[in-house]
Amino acid sequence: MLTFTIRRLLLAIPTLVLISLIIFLLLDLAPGDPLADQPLSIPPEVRQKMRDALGLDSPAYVRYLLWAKQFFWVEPLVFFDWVFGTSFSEGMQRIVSWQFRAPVFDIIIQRMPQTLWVVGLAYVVGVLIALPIGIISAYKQYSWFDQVGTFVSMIGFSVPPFFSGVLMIVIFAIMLPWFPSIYDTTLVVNDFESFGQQVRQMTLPVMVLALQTTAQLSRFMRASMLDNLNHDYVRTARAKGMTEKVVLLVHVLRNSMIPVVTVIALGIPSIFGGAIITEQIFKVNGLGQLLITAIYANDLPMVQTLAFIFAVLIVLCNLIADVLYGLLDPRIRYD
Amino acid sequence: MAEETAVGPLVKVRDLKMYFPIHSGLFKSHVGDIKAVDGISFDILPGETLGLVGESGCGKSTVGRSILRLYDITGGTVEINGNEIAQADSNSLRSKRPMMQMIFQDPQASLNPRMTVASIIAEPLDEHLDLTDEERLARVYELMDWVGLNRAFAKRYPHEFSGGQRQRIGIARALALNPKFIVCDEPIAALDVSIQAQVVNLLEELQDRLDLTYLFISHDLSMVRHIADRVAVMYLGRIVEIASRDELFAEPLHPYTQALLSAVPEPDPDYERTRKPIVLQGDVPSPANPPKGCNFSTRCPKVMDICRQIEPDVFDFGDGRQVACHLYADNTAKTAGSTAGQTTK
Amino acid sequence: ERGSDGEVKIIYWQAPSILNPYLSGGTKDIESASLIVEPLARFDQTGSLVPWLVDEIPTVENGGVSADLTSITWKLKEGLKWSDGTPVTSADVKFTADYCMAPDGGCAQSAKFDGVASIDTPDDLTVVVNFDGPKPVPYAAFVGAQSPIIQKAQFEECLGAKAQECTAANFGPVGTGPFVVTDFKPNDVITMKANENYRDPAKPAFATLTFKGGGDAAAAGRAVMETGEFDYAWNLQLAPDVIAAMAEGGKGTPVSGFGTLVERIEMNLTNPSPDLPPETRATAAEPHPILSDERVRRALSMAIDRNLLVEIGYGQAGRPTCNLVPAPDIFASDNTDCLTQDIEGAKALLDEAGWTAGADGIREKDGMKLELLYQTSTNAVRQDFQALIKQWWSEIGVETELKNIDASVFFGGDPASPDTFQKFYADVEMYANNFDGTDPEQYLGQYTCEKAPRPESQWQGENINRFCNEEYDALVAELSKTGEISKRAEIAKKLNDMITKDTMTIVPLVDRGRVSAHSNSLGGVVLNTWDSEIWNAADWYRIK
Amino acid sequence: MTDTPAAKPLIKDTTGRSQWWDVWDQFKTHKGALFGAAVFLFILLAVTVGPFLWTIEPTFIDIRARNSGPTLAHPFGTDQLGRDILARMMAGGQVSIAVGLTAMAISVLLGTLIGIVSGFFRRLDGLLMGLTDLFLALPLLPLLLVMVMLFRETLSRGFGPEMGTFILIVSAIGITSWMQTARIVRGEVLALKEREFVLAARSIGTPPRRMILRHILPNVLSPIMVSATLGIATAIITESALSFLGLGFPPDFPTWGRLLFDAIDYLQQYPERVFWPGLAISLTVLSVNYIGDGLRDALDPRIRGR
Amino acid sequence: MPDTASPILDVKGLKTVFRTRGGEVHAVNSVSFHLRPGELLGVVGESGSGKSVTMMSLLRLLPSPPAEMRDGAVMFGGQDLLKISNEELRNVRGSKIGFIFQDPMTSLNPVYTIGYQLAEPLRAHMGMTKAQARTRSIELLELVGIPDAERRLKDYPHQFSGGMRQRVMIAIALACDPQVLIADEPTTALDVTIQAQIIELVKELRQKLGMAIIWITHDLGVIAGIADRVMVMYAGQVVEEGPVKEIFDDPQHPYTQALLKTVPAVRGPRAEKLQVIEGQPPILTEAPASCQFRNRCQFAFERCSEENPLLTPISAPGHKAACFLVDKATTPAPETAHG
Ligand SMILES: Nc1ncnc2c1ncn2[C@@H]1O[C@H](COP(=O)(O)OP(=O)(O)OP(=O)(O)O)[C@@H](O)[C@H]1O
Ligand SMILES: Nc1ncnc2c1ncn2[C@@H]1O[C@H](COP(=O)(O)OP(=O)(O)OP(=O)(O)O)[C@@H](O)[C@H]1O
Ligand SMILES: [Mg+2]
Ligand SMILES: [Mg+2]
Repeated sequence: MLTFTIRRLLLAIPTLVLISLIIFLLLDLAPGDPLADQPLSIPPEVRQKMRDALGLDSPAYVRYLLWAKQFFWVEPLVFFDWVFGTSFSEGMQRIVSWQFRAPVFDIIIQRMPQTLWVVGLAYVVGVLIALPIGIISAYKQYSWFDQVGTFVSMIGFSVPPFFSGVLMIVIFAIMLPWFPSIYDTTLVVNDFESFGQQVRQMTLPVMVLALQTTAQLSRFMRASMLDNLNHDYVRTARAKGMTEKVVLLVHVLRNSMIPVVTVIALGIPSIFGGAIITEQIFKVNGLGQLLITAIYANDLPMVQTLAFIFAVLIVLCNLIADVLYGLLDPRIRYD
Repeated sequence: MAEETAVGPLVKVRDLKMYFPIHSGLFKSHVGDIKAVDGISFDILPGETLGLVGESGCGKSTVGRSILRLYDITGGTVEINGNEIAQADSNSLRSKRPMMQMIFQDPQASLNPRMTVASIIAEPLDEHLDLTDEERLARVYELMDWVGLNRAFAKRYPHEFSGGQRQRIGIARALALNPKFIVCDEPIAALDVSIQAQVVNLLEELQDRLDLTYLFISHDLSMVRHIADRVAVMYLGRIVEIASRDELFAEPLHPYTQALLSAVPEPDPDYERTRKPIVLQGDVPSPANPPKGCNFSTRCPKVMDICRQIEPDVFDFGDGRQVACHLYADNTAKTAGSTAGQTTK
Repeated sequence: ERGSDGEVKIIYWQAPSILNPYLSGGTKDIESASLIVEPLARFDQTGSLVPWLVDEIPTVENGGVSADLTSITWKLKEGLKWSDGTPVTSADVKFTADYCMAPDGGCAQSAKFDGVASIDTPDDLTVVVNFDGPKPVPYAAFVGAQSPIIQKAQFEECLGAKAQECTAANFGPVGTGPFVVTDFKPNDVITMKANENYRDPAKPAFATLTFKGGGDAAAAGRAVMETGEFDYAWNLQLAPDVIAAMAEGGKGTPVSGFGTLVERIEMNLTNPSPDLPPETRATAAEPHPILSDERVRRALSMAIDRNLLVEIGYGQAGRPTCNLVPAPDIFASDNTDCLTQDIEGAKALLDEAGWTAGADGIREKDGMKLELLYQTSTNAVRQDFQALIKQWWSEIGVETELKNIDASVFFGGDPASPDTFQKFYADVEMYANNFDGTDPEQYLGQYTCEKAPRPESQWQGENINRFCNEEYDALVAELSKTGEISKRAEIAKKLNDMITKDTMTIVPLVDRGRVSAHSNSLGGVVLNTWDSEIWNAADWYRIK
Repeated sequence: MTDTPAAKPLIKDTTGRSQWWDVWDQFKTHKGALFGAAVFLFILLAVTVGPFLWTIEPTFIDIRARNSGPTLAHPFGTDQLGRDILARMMAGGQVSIAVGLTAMAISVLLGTLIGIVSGFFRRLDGLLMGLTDLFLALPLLPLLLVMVMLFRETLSRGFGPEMGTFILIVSAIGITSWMQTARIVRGEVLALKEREFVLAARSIGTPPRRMILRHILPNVLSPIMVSATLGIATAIITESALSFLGLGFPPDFPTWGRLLFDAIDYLQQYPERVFWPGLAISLTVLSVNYIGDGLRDALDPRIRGR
Repeated sequence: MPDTASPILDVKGLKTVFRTRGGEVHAVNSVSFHLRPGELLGVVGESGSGKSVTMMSLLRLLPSPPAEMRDGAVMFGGQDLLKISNEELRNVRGSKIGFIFQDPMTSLNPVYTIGYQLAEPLRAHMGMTKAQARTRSIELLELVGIPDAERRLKDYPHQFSGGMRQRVMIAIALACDPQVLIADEPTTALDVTIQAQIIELVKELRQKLGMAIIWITHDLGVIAGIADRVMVMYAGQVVEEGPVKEIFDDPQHPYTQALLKTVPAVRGPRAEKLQVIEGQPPILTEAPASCQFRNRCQFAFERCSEENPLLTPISAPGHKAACFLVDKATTPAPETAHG
């Protein structure tokens, strides 16, 4: 398993380098200008000077190599320094955002908490809701519960978050003023009250996001459970005199979870990708919002870095999914 | 069934080896092989049925598939009807496919569930012949008649048939191109007792009618006894004994063959009360890591020291009977080469 | 009393990305920074200059501006302190100029310092700005939210190319304003607290300020007027009925004010046909086959009902206009001809121009159909305008193809993109523009021949229409030399008329005001469209 | 071989009939699918035939009648410019359904192709899975912007602005949403390859191309069907996001997504404006999904026979 | 075995129906039989004749839907297993009646260790602690002849060969010292050599533990070797029943006769052509009202298609057959007397 993991990691390196290059070329080719949001009253000569100051006009390969050096060498050094208090990275140019003139990693780290809280929690909640729904739907196949579950998850698929989000706000923030409509990223949780506040402000976005996760995962879970319920070992367990609970939750569940867990693992990158629309609607201003504003602002270093981190996560989660598969299913040994 | 004329063998297998490589480590280096088939040789005469028996996992299917070049074999030669198969390139191989066909173990799994019977049977026709729709349909009907399938079923799907009928579909497909040689890979193992007899009878009937040559793979010894002219017994990738049917069943020589035969229960309560089967202890060793010396040495009731050291030679008892066992080492006169199985006629 | 009113919360649906106005000219950045750093003088809600960090506005009369108009002398207030407690001196002012004028600094406001030759600091409170020639309007540098004073001590190391790397300073400038930054989360939220060293000991009334960014205008309006979560929402670009409905929420009130922002249709005087080679496409070498005819342009303008546009799109935040320069009053031409829609007149004009109705109702001339491509940036109101105008034009027999382009591409100057507003690969396009401060000289100066975007200039240039008129160019030159205010106004009006009323090169539609909203409990809000909108945050207080 | 009469009930006289009749027979037994088909057919009819019955132009502005609620003249009401919402719903439906179906088809085709090829040919597997990862990681928006920049004008010139945009949008959505399908299909193919009937086909000498078409493809149909039905929903919604970004159809061109998006600002004042497009999208997705369910069963002869 | 011992398991008129989309399948039709303590009852019949469904119905192991037990009683230890509560039934399953399933490859849960699966019934029924269960598990594995039992407890099913998995299944079934063991084709999927091992094992265990066994198989050879009594099933019904010698020496039902002839032998003269039973078993869409074998029977006559023959005692003690042709011992006694 270990060698499998290491081998996959090694194999991933060239893939990732290639991906980074392609992302770069794509972004470079894309139309748009980091100065687009500057007012029209700024004259062209001044714009040109601002552009020069950002180093926009050097040739593409120079910019790519610079980025690659910064990403693969300078930033790790900075991290190393930060952890061990050394100063290897002193004087080195980090990846700097064009919008903020600040190191992109600092901002990414700043954004991480709210994204993880909201999107991550939504994912967890979605998973936690989806699994029981899937299990019950499968166990009681074609019951009303199952039918309703199917219907609701279809709705979950077909209603875009820009609709469900606004609807939630109208219902639960305006008509029934239970929850805030705007997320406060500065809230520090240090006592019970602020914790309550945090819970309240997370409720709506988490609900919107969780609906989608639930819809998808519960279908998966149901299918997987149905598949396993027909296996012979279930009968064996019953013949041993096990209770239905044990049969279902010990024997069938663990087997059914194998494919589902990998699906869950594959969904993890999307947490870090943030939920662009939902974040926007509830002003969560997480990584998704960071990416989308960076794209609108043509902040190439930021977009490039985020997109690449995303690619790394995707590749990693693919690997994690495979490894998990191997861990959960003793029959599979990658050697 | 082979007539006592000087015809050469239809199928000539020499020192066939099929290793499945095991890759492991950081760079997937090649660290060993599963020696599924480890140097076997035999001949099959035209019109003859060679039975191939052995325990599960001993490499029977691999032999069958290697002969038809469904695997890229590791070593050895295969000659069918004078054509070299083992090394042929894909084009010439394709043109030789019609003369050799295969019937599979699991009639359910070997039929595409989304194709109708007619299209399954017609597939080889489409591949190798250029027939009009009518000619093709006529041929399909003819084949269905041969194997005893009602023509009305042509548009049905495999799952609508019973196991025996499905196996008939598989047989019809194998017959479509008028092959000379058919590998039957446990064609009856998945079938019910009463259906087994139907299929075996059909195979025999077709053999007579179409002058077919079979390699009949099975682990059901009583069925092999019924259908085969000669029988080869395999153990862990090697042939341990090959003999004509009657000789083999009357007087098995290799300890493994003896054990195998003694283990077959008879539907006769009186006999069964007294039968003392030779119960082999332990499991078959892994083909990835076969024991030193004789492969059977780990379970052999008659094991001697030499068995654990030296691989036994093949001893020829005449009449095509060969045994690879040290017990017969003093039968010096009968030593053959290191390759077992040639019919020396 | 300072800090007695607790917290005030502001929401901007565009989030500030940096707090240094010299590195970004974006409104969100400038206005958020205006709470922290301040200029020497500001414009008030009427557009007149008010002293801010100085005691009086220097003029020729009071001797602050030299008679030959080549220098201006500012005298700082006494006792001014930076938020870190150190005194504000003339050196800081001079440094500010050095900072922005340093080469490689990429200063967004360097146009403000155009013509500045040198700066002298005879004493700690006196700043003398010398120009390299007569400067009729010397109130650019250090005036308005775009050009605040920054602290020398903080930015000393950030000159030139290093400006980009001074993250700490750019994110938390030391200033003289009512608030200081406690935490800046770029593109998200700024938290501020009252400036201990603010010059008025009683202000600001709020101890802390939260400046939230992001989302959309509707959500911002909702947060102030319906849920009451925020106190102030900026620039509610929403349909008037939507705003009205929100105001019924009862938690807040919309406020509006007018500036110089004009939504207009620009006519392309050159041929954007994709069949032309890229070197000459949409350049002066190829006059527009349809729009070169002034009568067609005029007819298109006549067909538009500007009152309805206002009603639909802006409500109280807009008024119909026929002028490129709608304000200040002395510069605004009295041209109102266009305000009444005249479909019949437009038809007649087109007939006269030789465009006759074809079989399908679309006019044609010499086998060419009167078909126009009408582009704009993506924005709900603009798309409504497009739809309305398309309908009116179809009534006079003009077929219109609509196109909307993402704003970041449309306004992004990427010369490689075919969709920028400068490249103008369309027949007409619509957007809004304004000018800083109160003087339109530079604004009107944009329409001289040499400022037309073209391939040689990498498609840079503000003369989007490729308007070219010697008389106009001459008048622009004259304006730059004229100091007397009434004279200037006269020339400016003439220029305005030339490009709008006379030639219909630019077809102004709506003088767009600003609608913002504040909660009913927030007092002291004075909406200012000439400077930072939240210019007087120091005066804000909580209504008890 | 004899066939006992007792076995007969299974057998329909299948000789004269095309297998599509069997598919239909099975499809009919699936209540959900039948219901889905009826709804979908209704929607299709409404958006295609509807405009002939309800002849108000979807772009016609009747400014005096703006923001009207449901009336006889405007059964669904009008929007902020006084355009008839019923007419816009019908016109929008044509576009949305066309985009949904076509984009889904492209994405499913691509996904299936890549999934099958990478599952079937070991050597291409690594490469194609890398490509899948790449596409998953690519930021969608810049990709679309690049596509629009490079191709919009050429396509507009070749096919007219509307058709050009249609092609552009549909391919943009298609090429950015095939990855999931590819992964699933690849997994299925890897499993199928081990099945004995594939070996049987090889023993016949079937070349890879026909092997795929005849043996692999029909057997991966059901996961493909599932991704396809989900794909329609995503495509309709993505289109709305695109048109909002100005990457889509001309702004006066109604689509369900855009109608929904535009109406959200008016959610409180005129909730019905959100309701209609929302309902239309959901109903379409739902009905397509049920059709997909039914088709999957109907296309599977194993289930069909039961 | 003396006929007098009272049966430990008594099945009367069992009827099981599957409701499927294509209609009902009457898989088991009025099956009655009994099992005496210490006896080994062999059950034979071709595929689909309802052997497994019958046995699974006894313990209500069939998923419902689609399965439905329409009728009948299963008397075990004074209770009717078809009537008792789920809770009581669970106390019978695995502890008093052990079950070995047809396919050793899939009958074990692939993701739990052998040790865990073995310990499960021990802890549930015998209330053992973890440690006790472990000790007992090792004993059990040794009992079924798995070497190095202690170490192998930690292994997963896939690490065992088919024969060993079947032994593990046997160990699980034996775990709580059941009074009855139902073995559903325990050796069909295995090689002859392994089959021989398992048969030896069961013979040995039977001697040691003295439990009653029901052994289902297609293989008449196996039955001949180990069974005391044989029951032949066809189309969901018992067609013949009797002591093993009787059945093999003097089969009464044409189906039994045919079945015995289809099997080729490894010894003795070799037949030129195998006997076949032509045709196919019927599809059981409704409860039988006629002889289900009539279409394949060479002796079929009119009555066969009008009436369903009852299981009738024959002269030899304990031998019964359901055919109109059998030579009856006495006047036809109604079948209801007892199974
Ligand atoms: N594709 C493969 N890759 C690796 N090993 C294989 C492969 N195919 C077969 N083997 C191994 O080769 C050995 C022989 O397998 P084969 O299928 O020929 O046995 P068999 O005698 O046909 O058994 P059975 O009676 O169960 O069909 C087994 O150990 C098997 O695990
Ligand atoms: N879940 C089910 N749904 C419908 N019919 C079923 C189901 N399970 C079994 N049957 C039917 O019940 C009948 C008896 O099946 P059973 O499994 O008892 O046969 P068997 O005698 O055990 O055969 P084998 O020797 O193949 O194990 C068969 O006709 C089968 O088709
Ligand atoms: Mg095999
Ligand atoms: Mg069974």
